[in-house]
Amino acid sequence: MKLKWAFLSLVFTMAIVLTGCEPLLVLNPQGPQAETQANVIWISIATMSVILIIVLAILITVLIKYRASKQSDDYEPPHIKSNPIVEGIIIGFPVLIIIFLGIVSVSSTYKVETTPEGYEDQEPLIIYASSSNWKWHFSYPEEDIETVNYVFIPEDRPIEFKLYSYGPITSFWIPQLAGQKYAMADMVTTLHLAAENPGEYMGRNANFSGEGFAENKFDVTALTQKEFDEWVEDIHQTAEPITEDEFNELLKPGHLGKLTFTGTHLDFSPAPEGEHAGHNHGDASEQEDHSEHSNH
Amino acid sequence: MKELFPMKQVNGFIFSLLLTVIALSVYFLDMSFSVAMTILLVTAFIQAGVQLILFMHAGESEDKSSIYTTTFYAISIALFTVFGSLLAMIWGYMF
Amino acid sequence: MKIDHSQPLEYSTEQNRLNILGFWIFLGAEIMLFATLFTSYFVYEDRIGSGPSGADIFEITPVLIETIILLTSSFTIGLAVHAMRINRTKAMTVFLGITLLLGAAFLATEIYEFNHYYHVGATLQTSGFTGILLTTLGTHGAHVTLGLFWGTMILMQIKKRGLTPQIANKSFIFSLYWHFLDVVWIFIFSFIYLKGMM
Amino acid sequence: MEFFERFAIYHPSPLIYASMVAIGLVSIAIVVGITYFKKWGYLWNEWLTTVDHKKIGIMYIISALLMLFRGGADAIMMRLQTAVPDNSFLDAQHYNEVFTTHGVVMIMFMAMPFIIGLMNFIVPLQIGARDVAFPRLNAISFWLFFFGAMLFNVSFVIGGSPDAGWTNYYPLASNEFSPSVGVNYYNWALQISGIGTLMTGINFIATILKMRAPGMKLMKMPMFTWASLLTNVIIVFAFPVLTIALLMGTFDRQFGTNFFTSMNGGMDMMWANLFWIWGHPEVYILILPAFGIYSEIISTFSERNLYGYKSMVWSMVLISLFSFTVWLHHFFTMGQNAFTNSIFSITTIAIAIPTGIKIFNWLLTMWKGKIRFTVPMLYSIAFIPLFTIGGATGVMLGIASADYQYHNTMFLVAHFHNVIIPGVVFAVLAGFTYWWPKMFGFMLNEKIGKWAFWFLTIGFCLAFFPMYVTGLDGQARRMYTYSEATGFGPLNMLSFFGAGLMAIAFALIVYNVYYSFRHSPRNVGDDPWNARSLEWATHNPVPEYNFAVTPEVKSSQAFWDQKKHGHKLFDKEYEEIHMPNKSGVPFIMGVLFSIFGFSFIFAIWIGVILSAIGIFACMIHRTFEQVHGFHISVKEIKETEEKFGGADK
Repeated sequence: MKLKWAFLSLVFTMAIVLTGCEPLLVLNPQGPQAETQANVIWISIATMSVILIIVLAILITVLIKYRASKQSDDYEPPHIKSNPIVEGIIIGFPVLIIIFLGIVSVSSTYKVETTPEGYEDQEPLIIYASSSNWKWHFSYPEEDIETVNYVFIPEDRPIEFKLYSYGPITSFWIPQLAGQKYAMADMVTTLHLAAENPGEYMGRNANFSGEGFAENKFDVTALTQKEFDEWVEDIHQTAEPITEDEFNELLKPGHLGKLTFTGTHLDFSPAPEGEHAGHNHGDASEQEDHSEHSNH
Repeated sequence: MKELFPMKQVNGFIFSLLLTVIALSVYFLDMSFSVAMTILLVTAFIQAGVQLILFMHAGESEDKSSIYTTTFYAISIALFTVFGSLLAMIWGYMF
Repeated sequence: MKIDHSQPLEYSTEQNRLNILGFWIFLGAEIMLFATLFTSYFVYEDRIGSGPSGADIFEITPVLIETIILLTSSFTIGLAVHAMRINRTKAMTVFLGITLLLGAAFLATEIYEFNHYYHVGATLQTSGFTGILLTTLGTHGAHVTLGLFWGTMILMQIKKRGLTPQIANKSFIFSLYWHFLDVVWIFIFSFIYLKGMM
Repeated sequence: MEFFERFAIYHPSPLIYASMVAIGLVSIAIVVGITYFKKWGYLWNEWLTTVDHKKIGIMYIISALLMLFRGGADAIMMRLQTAVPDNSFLDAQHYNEVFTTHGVVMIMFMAMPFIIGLMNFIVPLQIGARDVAFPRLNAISFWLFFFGAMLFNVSFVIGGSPDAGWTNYYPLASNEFSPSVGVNYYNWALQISGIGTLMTGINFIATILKMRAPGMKLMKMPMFTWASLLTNVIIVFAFPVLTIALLMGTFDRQFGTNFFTSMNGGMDMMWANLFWIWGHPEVYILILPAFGIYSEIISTFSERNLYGYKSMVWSMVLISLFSFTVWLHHFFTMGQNAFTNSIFSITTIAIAIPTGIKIFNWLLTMWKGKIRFTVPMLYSIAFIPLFTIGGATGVMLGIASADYQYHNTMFLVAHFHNVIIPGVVFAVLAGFTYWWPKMFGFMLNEKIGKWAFWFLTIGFCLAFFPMYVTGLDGQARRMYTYSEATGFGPLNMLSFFGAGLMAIAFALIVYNVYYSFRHSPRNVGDDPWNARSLEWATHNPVPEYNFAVTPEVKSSQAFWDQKKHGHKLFDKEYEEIHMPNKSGVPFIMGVLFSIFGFSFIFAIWIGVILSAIGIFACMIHRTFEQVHGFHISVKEIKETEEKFGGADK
């Protein structure tokens, strides 16, 4: 038995050493949304550890104290009726913890679903991110450029990713900047985030979408506003404009490297929002004309 | 012949026809959506109750508590499913 | 088999009482089955794509006929159970027969209605809305069809063996089933047709 | 030729051909073996036509164990493939098929039938009944499940396996993105076995509500019976949702409707919605009976009454209701507003309250007890901390904002295995060991059992705890490979190692059955564990009629009362016992259903029509059939009882 415990603890130390070298992506946030989430994760780990420790403490005490081998042969365990005070504690304790975590959950959920805190006064940069098997297309309507499989964003500015998909449901995820949001074929979802430091971040599709799913990744680079403007300028001078034929070519299943274009595909293949939405639950303003449903 | 048509059943039948006529008023009369839905909800559930208790004899056997519990469970879960799904699929995107 | 004579025939044996309770539980499952269909219907109601909407295709006349037929058949099956309880086998078979005839009339009207939908371009494939409409109506219709076969089997058994506790039990359970289909229809009538037409 | 082409595997590989050959050889070996030993008659008379709840229970358990090895092989393949970065043992398509079938097989054809098998065997004994309420229906349920499972496994050899994940999200599962017949298999295998499960649900609710021994009030039922009752309530209300969802999926794939498409008003999200309205209660269908099993075992081996009986029952009632109100947490990231997510977040974490109460009650049951470390008890003890971890991470996942980070990652995979393996797998293995003497009249070897337990527990920790870490480090689930730069390699290797230990544990369990069958003493008596509830008041193995005399019960620990408080359980004279007839019709219906499903999958309409006619013919046969069962005479009962050394009346 001792051997087994020794083995177990060895393995756990190993695991901790192996992973301890660098912080885990999710717990190493680089933007306010991911930071809120990392904080919530730490709070919940701490709370849950308390429960786990209590349960373990009681369990170990009980196992040590009331082992049959420790007791006399004629010991007959008593019949114990439930005690209202004890019952109150074992009901009240989980209730309190859940109330606490409920508050944490609701407040943080509202927080990550709006413009990041401290950035409310800035105009957000809107980027349309659409997935196709198995690529990501990023369209900057304001800058009038489009990239494939990589995205540059300015730091310290709120970003709104407008997500949708040309195919299966995908999930847009940049662990260090914000949690996921689904991209679907007939509606647009919005992901709010901001990057606080310049740097390169991993982004990927997290929702299984078929054969090429594992490689369905993209790079995110946060630049200063100045560098970002220069980059946009640069593209306008060097890149080719995107055409409808070319875009349809890009949509075909497969993997592509990083590509850059001027113009966006939104002009000829608009995002499924507003009048192009398939889901009739797009905007509240759309309510009156239920019957106007277009397809794409 | 008369014993074949007990008052309880005949009255129940007439009552359910009456409820149908009331429900039909939402088609023939002009009224707001919420009033109409209220009428439909009330008449439909009363109608279901009439069938359940009067015609289906839900409360006559020794198992009536089991039967009522089952029905109650089913209806509450059904309502949660209907409204939860509407929340998840439609209303959850509207505001 | 112990027969308890203080109870109506359909409750008279332990197995009979079990069957009735079991069937009630099955009806609980059926409530969820139709609740799922209604859930889907409400979600798809406005998702008509390029196809017609409910207001475009629903017609009040066949719907009213179906409703009245089904309500009446629910009444007659109730009378059949009543006749069974006062030991009027003949009357019971007559009421059961009328119920089945009304059920057949209902089905005929529904087939007419489906035919109409087909002709105005509302098929299973047209849109999310027409798909779920026809699936919901079709599921109810399939239940009625099954009920017709089941009722016929019971009629044949009564002819062959008379009202034994087993057959009385089956008839009673059939009546529960038939009333339940009526309840479902009331909800279809109110929340699919009337809501769609107003 | 064209007709046969559709049966070809969509995406063949040497691995699949090898397995096909293996499957063929094993099937031939089985047929030849049965013929050689002249066991066809025995098989038909004693097993295929039986309506005895005990035999049906055993058949469920055997099928579940077979499926455990099928799903386990899938699991090992997955862990092997991801053990090192850029591995090429499986390609993407195969990996996708493997994790899809792993999920479906483990949930639908392993965990649930194992649970239902134990329920079948134990519940009628625990309430002192002769059989379930509808024995014939019970047989139909089993055969529908069995042939549903077989149909699913056929996909491996004919036509190709489903590859859209066990959640089968549309539009990925639509014809456009999953063109093989795999998803059709998924639809029909689940549909057929689902109908069987639904009927089991109805059957057991009726049984538990109506067939309890005299004196056994609802609040005096053993905890496993309570758990089973509530589980079946969930089954009855959850499975119709799956029926409709699968029907809509079938229509989409085979009749071109637009339910889950992206055009003409279709809505891909609706599949996720319907799937999880069923899928979340399904999780509780698995875990509630497990809670019941642990309650029985912990109480027995602590030699204490179960602490807080009432709060145990009420917490399960609450769980059964709550389980229907939380499904949206499976798609928090689908873009609903914060208000909607908040509601479902609160309902989700609220389920932790009744579950927490139960954990404390089990701990308090051991308090002042006299704890014996038998194999079932070891599983139960390991369950408590491991399940607490699983539950705790469940609460963490239930917090919507944080879920955006955990969603679809290995963290989630770690969580649900952390709940299902210590929760359900440990429970069924504990129950299997605990009730084994009840089924076969001898004990499983404790020493081998303990080795298996340690391998399983340590293997489990090694296999799944690293996933929490890689999940937080950005490893998405269902990735068939990853690059070395991600740094996931070492931890995934550790997982593979853990999975290997678990495989050894399952091999040991099988060896234990073999070893005990050969070497265990047969004179274990009627009460080898010093147990408490009513099922131990009859003999080991249980005679056909369960109890020679209907017991009279005073509390949830009826047998304990008899042993310690001198309460007379069997205070009546022998009477003739009425038993149901056996029937081959359920088996035939199962076969017909599988033909129906198979034909539908390949759109062979003539097969669909003929098998449907056959199914109706079976039903018509049933309604005209007059069966009165048979009677076991007092003389026969006396003989049987004497063989067991006299009834303790």
